Amino acid sequence: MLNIKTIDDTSINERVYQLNLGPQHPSTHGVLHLLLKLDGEVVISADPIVGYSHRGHEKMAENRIWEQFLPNTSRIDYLSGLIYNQGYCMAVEKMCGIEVPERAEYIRVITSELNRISSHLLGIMAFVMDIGAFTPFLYGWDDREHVLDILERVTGSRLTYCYNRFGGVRNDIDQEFCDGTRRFIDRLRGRFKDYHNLITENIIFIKRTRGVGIIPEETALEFGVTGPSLRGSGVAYDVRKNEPYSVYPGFKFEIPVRKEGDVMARYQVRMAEMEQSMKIIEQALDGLPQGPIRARVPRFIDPPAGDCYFAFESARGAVGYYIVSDGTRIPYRIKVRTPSFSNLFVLTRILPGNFIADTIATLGSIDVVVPEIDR
Amino acid sequence: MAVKECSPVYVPHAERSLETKGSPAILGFAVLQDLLNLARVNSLWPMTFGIACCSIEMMAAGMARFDLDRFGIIFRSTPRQSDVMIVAGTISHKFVPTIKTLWEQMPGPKWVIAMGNCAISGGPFAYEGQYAIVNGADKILPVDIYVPGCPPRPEGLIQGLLQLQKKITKGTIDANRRAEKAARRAKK
Amino acid sequence: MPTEGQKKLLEELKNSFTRALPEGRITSGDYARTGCHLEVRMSDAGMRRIAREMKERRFHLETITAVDFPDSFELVYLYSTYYQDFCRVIARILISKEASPVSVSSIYPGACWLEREIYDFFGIRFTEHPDLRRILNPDNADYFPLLKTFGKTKLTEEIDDILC
Amino acid sequence: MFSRMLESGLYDFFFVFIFFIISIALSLIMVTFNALIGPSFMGEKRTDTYESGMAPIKTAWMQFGASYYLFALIFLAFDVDVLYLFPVLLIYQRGAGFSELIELILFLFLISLAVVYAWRKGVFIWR
Repeated sequence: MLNIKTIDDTSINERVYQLNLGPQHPSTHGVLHLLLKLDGEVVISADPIVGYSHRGHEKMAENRIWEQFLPNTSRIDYLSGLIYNQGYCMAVEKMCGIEVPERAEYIRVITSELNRISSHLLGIMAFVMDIGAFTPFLYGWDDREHVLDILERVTGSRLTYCYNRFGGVRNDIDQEFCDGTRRFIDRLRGRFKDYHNLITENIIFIKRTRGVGIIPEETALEFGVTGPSLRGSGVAYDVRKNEPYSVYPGFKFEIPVRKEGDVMARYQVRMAEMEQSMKIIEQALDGLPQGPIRARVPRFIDPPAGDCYFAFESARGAVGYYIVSDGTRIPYRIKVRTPSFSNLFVLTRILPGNFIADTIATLGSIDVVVPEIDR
Repeated sequence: MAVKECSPVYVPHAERSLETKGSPAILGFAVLQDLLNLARVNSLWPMTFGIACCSIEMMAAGMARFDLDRFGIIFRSTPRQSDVMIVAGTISHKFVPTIKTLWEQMPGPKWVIAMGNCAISGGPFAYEGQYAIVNGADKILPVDIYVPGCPPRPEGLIQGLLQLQKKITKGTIDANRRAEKAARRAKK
Repeated sequence: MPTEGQKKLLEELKNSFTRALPEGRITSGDYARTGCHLEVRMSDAGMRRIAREMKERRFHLETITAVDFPDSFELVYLYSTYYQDFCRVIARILISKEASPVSVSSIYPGACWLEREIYDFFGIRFTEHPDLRRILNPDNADYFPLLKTFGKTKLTEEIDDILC
Repeated sequence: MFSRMLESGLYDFFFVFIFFIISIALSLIMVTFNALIGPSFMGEKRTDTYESGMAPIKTAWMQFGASYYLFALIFLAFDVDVLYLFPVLLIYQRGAGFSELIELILFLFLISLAVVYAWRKGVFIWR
């Protein structure tokens, strides 16, 4: 019994079909709704509809004291939770002028870089699974479980960390953590050969990603795209290098940049970035100083009135905390500038004219985490 | 602008939770249903429906180390082929109609697992003036199993799924096993 | 410790702004505490001129945000550069509660979503905006959540149970 | 009735008839058994087309590109190709010599000429 609704003739001769690449879709990595206008296979226009996992982080910040907003930070972008923790703590320390001991800075950098590797592992492998290769997803997760074990020993949680405190970190890292990290890094370097054989030299992957979803440098500038999506288009902008914070100036690492700006370029930038993160971790482990891991900080801090903007680099791009404080224990306004918000909006400019299959590939290469857009 | 008192608990329409207008099987005598439950239990196909942080732990449970495949649990992406809806993450107001559509589009015997504190009671985002989320999946769905944690560890999710299996077979598997053990002990 | 490239760029910016915005107050913010090299405080009209100026100098619009003060809104525009001598400019505009500022999405298309979010949270309507509708809250929502008068914030009642 | 059918050469078709009956019976049993023993949940959105959780905006009964039709044709060419391989199995029973293989390859080559022709005409390039 086919229930043919009344077919009004206007819909017959119009060739444009509207498809909901909707909230519940295997390739949207969360609840992202892409409203596509299609002419057969070709996308005419794409309108991302967001807000399906909007939880009101910024409203919560306005009725909590400064310390209580810490768990929220790692739930904004749960794949780089430690990086967001570090960013929030450094923003408030900058306002209050709290001095963080050297060892705490090193521990923060080590844990953030480990978190960046685990985030890239998931981002790349989920993107490759969207294109159709399921085995790398299993390999990637296997490596990621190792990182989660190492971080769990110190921070206590696997995904939504709350490890940093104002003035330092919560627990100290011991020799076992350092050896575990070194063993993991040697193992991951060996695994990179498998990934390159499995993905980079795979003819199907190359055909699906070469020359697809190109973000020209000019469009990236207009839309405020940051992170690996921008570095794939030829602009060497990495907050750790351009606007150094914490102890990053002390390490030698390069920013991987590619010129083509297509989906393959973004993938290669992320893979090269993992190697840079490993280099940073090794240098940080070698130069790990002894000393306290937390400065003497009063139990409730109240930063002086005024505002401050602190930018740092998460796995997806440049994140920024714009904090307005009125001198009391409760923040007046915390605005989180998240990279995926601008990275996703670029899709409306680069998707029209591609096929649907390329839309899935481009969306995966932008590596979007939806609660980071919806906050 | 008057202070709008936003109700802490979001109650959609009249009925509190979506009553599933389900009719029991026509030929539904007990032994046949138990037999069928055994078959259903060993191939629970959940729908990939990750909303937020818990979706990553759900994926971790599906991957190599915690491997859901050994329980016959394969993630299906369409509601048409899935039996279990694992609500993994925070339910926002904007998402409620979609969840109800997906729930109604799932066929046959179906169950709900509320994974994570957000799906149980709003979790870390439930407070007095919260305007954006529904405090718990049981406000809109008939939830069978609650898996606490923020996010729960993959082992927690696996225990939730095993608990669901026990609930489906109404403990007949365990009951039989206990009965046999008691019989053997009595014989000794 | 600004590099000489930054100092040169800052000088250039400062005098180009003073030429372009006679009525705006341009002060150089101390980067160590507020994270911005140059602070521009001006009236509503100068906003697009600043945006056009920034576009020529290849700055990118990092974010637009609004802060709800008891008597007025403050729109904050943050521009920064991608290139070697890093520099961040913060432009602040004080507007009244009922004002509707002009949208900069004609110069920076990326601002379209940022302004939609500000409308969604504060109810500030931007004129000349391609499609101003809610972005994060449900479309039929009739509240603007981030206003200080909405829901439970410090201004509505003294939150002492949190401070224990 | 059975003996008369034997002489009149319908014997072979007897098996086809049985095969036909079994297939119909099987599908009928499966459908009815399923309807009998399974519980049914009829929500009001149950019969809507599934479009990742949202209500479909327009009906899919509309004009669509001719390229879809051409792709279907090419699939048909290969499908017939595979269909003819079934009787080939019978030949292999007699003598799996080298000549049968040559015949098979020749046959496949002739069939695939259709696909090569379509390829040259540019059917696979989406317009």
